[in-house]
Amino acid sequence: MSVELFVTDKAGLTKFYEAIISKNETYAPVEKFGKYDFKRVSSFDACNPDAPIAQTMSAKPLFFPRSAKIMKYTADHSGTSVKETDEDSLAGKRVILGMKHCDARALQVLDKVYNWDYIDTDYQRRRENTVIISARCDKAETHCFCTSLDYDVEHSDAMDVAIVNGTDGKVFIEARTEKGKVFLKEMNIEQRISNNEFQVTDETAPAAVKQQYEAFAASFRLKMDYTEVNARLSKIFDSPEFENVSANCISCNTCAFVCPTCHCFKISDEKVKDTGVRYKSYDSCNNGYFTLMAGGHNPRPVKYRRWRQRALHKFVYYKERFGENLCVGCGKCTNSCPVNISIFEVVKQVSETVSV
Amino acid sequence: MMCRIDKVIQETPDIRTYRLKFKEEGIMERFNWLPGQFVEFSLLGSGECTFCIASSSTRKESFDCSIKRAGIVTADIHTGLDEGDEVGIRGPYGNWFPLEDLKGKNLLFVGGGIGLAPLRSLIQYCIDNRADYKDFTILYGARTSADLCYKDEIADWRKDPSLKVILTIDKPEETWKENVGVVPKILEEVVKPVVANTKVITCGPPIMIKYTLLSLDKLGFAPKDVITTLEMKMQCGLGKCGRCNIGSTYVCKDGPVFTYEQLKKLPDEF
Amino acid sequence: MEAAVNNQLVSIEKPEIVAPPDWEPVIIGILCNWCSYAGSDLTGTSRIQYPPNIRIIRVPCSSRVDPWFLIKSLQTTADGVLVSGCHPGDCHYISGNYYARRRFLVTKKLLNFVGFHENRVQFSWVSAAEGPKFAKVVAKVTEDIKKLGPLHLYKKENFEK
Amino acid sequence: MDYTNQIREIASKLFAEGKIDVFVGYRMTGFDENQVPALIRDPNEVSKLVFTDKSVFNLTNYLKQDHTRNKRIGMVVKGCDSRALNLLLTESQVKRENLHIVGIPCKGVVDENGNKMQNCIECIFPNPVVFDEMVDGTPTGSEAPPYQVNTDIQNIAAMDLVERRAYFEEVFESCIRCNACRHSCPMCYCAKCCIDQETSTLYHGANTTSSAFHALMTWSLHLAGRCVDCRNCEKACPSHLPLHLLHKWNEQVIYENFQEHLAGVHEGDRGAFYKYSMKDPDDFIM
Repeated sequence: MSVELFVTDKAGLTKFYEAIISKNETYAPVEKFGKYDFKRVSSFDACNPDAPIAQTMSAKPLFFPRSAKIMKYTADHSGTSVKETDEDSLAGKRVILGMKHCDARALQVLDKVYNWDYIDTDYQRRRENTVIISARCDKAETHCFCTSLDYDVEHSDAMDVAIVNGTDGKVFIEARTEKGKVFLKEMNIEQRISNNEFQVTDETAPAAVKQQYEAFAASFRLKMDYTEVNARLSKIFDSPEFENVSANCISCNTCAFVCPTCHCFKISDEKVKDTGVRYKSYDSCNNGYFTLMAGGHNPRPVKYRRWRQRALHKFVYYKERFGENLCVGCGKCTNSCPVNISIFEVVKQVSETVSV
Repeated sequence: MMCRIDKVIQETPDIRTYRLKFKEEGIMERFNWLPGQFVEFSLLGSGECTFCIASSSTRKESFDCSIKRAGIVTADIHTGLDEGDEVGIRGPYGNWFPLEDLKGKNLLFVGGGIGLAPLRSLIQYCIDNRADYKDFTILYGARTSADLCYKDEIADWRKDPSLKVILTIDKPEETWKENVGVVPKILEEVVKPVVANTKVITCGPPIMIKYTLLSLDKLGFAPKDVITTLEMKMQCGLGKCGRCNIGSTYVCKDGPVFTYEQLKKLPDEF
Repeated sequence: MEAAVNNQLVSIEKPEIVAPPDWEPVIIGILCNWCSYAGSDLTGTSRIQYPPNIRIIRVPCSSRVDPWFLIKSLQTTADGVLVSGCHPGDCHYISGNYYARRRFLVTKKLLNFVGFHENRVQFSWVSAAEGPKFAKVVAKVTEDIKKLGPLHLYKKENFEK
Repeated sequence: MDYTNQIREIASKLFAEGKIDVFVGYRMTGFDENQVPALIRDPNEVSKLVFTDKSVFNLTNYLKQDHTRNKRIGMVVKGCDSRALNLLLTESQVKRENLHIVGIPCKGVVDENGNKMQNCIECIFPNPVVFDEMVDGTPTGSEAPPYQVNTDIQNIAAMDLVERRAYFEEVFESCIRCNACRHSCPMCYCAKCCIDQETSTLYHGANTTSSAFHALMTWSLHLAGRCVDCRNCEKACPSHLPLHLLHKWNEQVIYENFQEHLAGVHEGDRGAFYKYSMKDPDDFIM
């Protein structure tokens, strides 16, 4: 894959962001109650593209809304009429700023489940219409472990345009996909170069980008050998250790709601008088009644079984089925967990109880 | 797709069979299913629910779904839907019984309660293709005699000398003249099936399936000759919502029909 | 406290919401079976007129009214809620309305705290003999709610046709 | 405030005497300065227990979990936790004889940034109201300071109606309906929450602003007169919503109107909505 690499400085980047926001339907992290969530922004000052992972919600709701209307109906004396609906603006082209690479990677993982068998067209359309601009982190946060997993963080093409902070205030801008290249053209990259806001890079640039990555990779506190852990976990279904690691869990479901890759949902009907809406909203496998059937049978009646499903679905089942690890190592669940259960620690602790 | 309810049959106090026809002409001809598959009922204002198709595609003028009153949607279906009403249908989803594998074999059907519904689809199919299959034995149990469904149809089956129908109820009743006891017990003590060249198809409440599989093991059936349909909470039926995951298997896509051999490989979560 | 701008009714809590010209408030009336429901019956049999905006729900006792019911009414269709029960001391179940009284106060204050006018939810004691009082209460509540304008509690995002 | 050694001693003593099956305390996360709840079943693991001013989470939440039901439990409680425990005892959720309560004369816990939590600054029950033994041996601590009106509440109450509605609309809009607040609340022990009853016509499961309004308001009203201000909900909220505003407001209304009622202070004292007085205000009723 050919790469287009440009270099600019902080001021040039800010101008670039401002131009993006003024020309496109842009979503970026906006602060509310000390937490950043991706919202539509109209000015650069309102958002913070460098929001830390720990304080930022996932951008997943922009593709898979927390509650999507899948159908509307009216039923009155004249009869019943059903309307397929999704009044989210699906048509327009959108740009997302400030998405971290783990968050972007999560979408690539989700593509697999949304595109097997039945293809979710709404999701598909949102994916196609979106340009992701992502800044690579400079330093790992407390619960990050993306480099320990099965994907290439350095050359990830999950984002369309990658931004890398070099040394001496240099900022590298790199188009990683065709969509990204087209987008940079649309943003008049050539004119910016002639204005001297951007420069074409010389041959030292790739080395500088690599250097930044190495410094970033060295800053991780959490490291594990993914292949080994995956191999161990796939034999561990009956391990009593799950009961120990899940003892602390209070089944609050936060982890699933903030997770960028959790994709389980529930379908519920809401009605008022003679109109109603059918919603598809997030659900969590940590819920006691997630698998409870109407007859009263529940395949996963106790907490450790639900925990096991969550951990193994992330690290084993999805890999078996779709060839990717469902966890992307962003650490959002651990950050949000009221009792600080770390999925990294859990997986590591459990996997250490068996030998390969 | 909207369906019109052609007929409602009250099978037992809490089970009703709905006979459905598509509202629009022509869909029925294109609506092809095989025994074992299921559809999603969609009731506006209440939600969606999966039900297996209880009739065979060989009798194609309409199709049946038997619904037991258990949860929210089913309660609304029972109270709200009557002959002439309309209901939304998606499907058919899931896999089906391995019809080719069954050819030329003796068939033993073991059903409990509402679990006869998917079997009924297969039984009808096999009756309509009688030449392809050898002996039939149907073992059907329920809690009480009132809970036995498809009573009329069972009477029809009994008239056919090539079908052996054995009924059982869990607890003795005064007027009941047939077997008394839970299905696995009757299976071992009364039916005493021939193992050779026989395939077993079983469906029922989870606890019944569990013990039936054990007694079939005891009787010497090979796991690959035992076929069952699983129940699991499902919402989308499309392999997205993640509810029916058992390990890396999606029951709604890879199931609901599994052989005992396949089940043994799955994590113990059903 | 006139909530009208240019002769158009606007929501008092959210001035950007303007009522359509033919707007009539929807009021949910939750009445206790033993006093207020009988009282409303008496109003009807005595042929006393009262505004038709009220939709009546009968409950066994005013203490059966979970604050949830009020919240849910406001969330879905209602612009206001009236809860009515027996006079203190007259409860069919001895003390139900005393318990209810506590809940009503807290509910009313909390709704006010999160930005709803306190007249959105109203309470009254109406006995089975007070037919005229019931008519007066309903008239007052309807008038109050009309002044407050439409509630429009996030309804737009939910159920627009 | 560091009672690590005393708690370890008490826990090993309890295990040695065979009085408990599980000891619920705190341990270090193992990677930073924060602490997580620890459910100790093995007497050899007692050395993991710690207690400092970072021991924030209200442990009484674990009394409603399946794996602690009907077990004999030793538990560390601070002042606010003990009020929750008191209410759970009153509401027959736990058996007193199954509990061995270790009281902490609490001087306030700190948040992630090391600042004293707001509810600890305003705390009026730093000492446990129910306990079997105090960690430092004292029977009870200093006199409680008088009830204070929360400053956040004052700020909100000073706004006008339109501003308040706008403020809370933002709160409800930011809610993602994960229900972590409810699950982390020690007082929410219903096997299935009423607002999750899909059979109910009042059910609203989708995540919209109005459903968040419905869920949070109902939740806070069901907790009115029972909330002990431990702020587990706020700590659990992934959107960092100021949930304490709703609870503190209710607490204040109840305190002012219903004979200075505070939840769980006295043994056998039920929530404010489970009792009544002839003197309750009546003037708002027509």
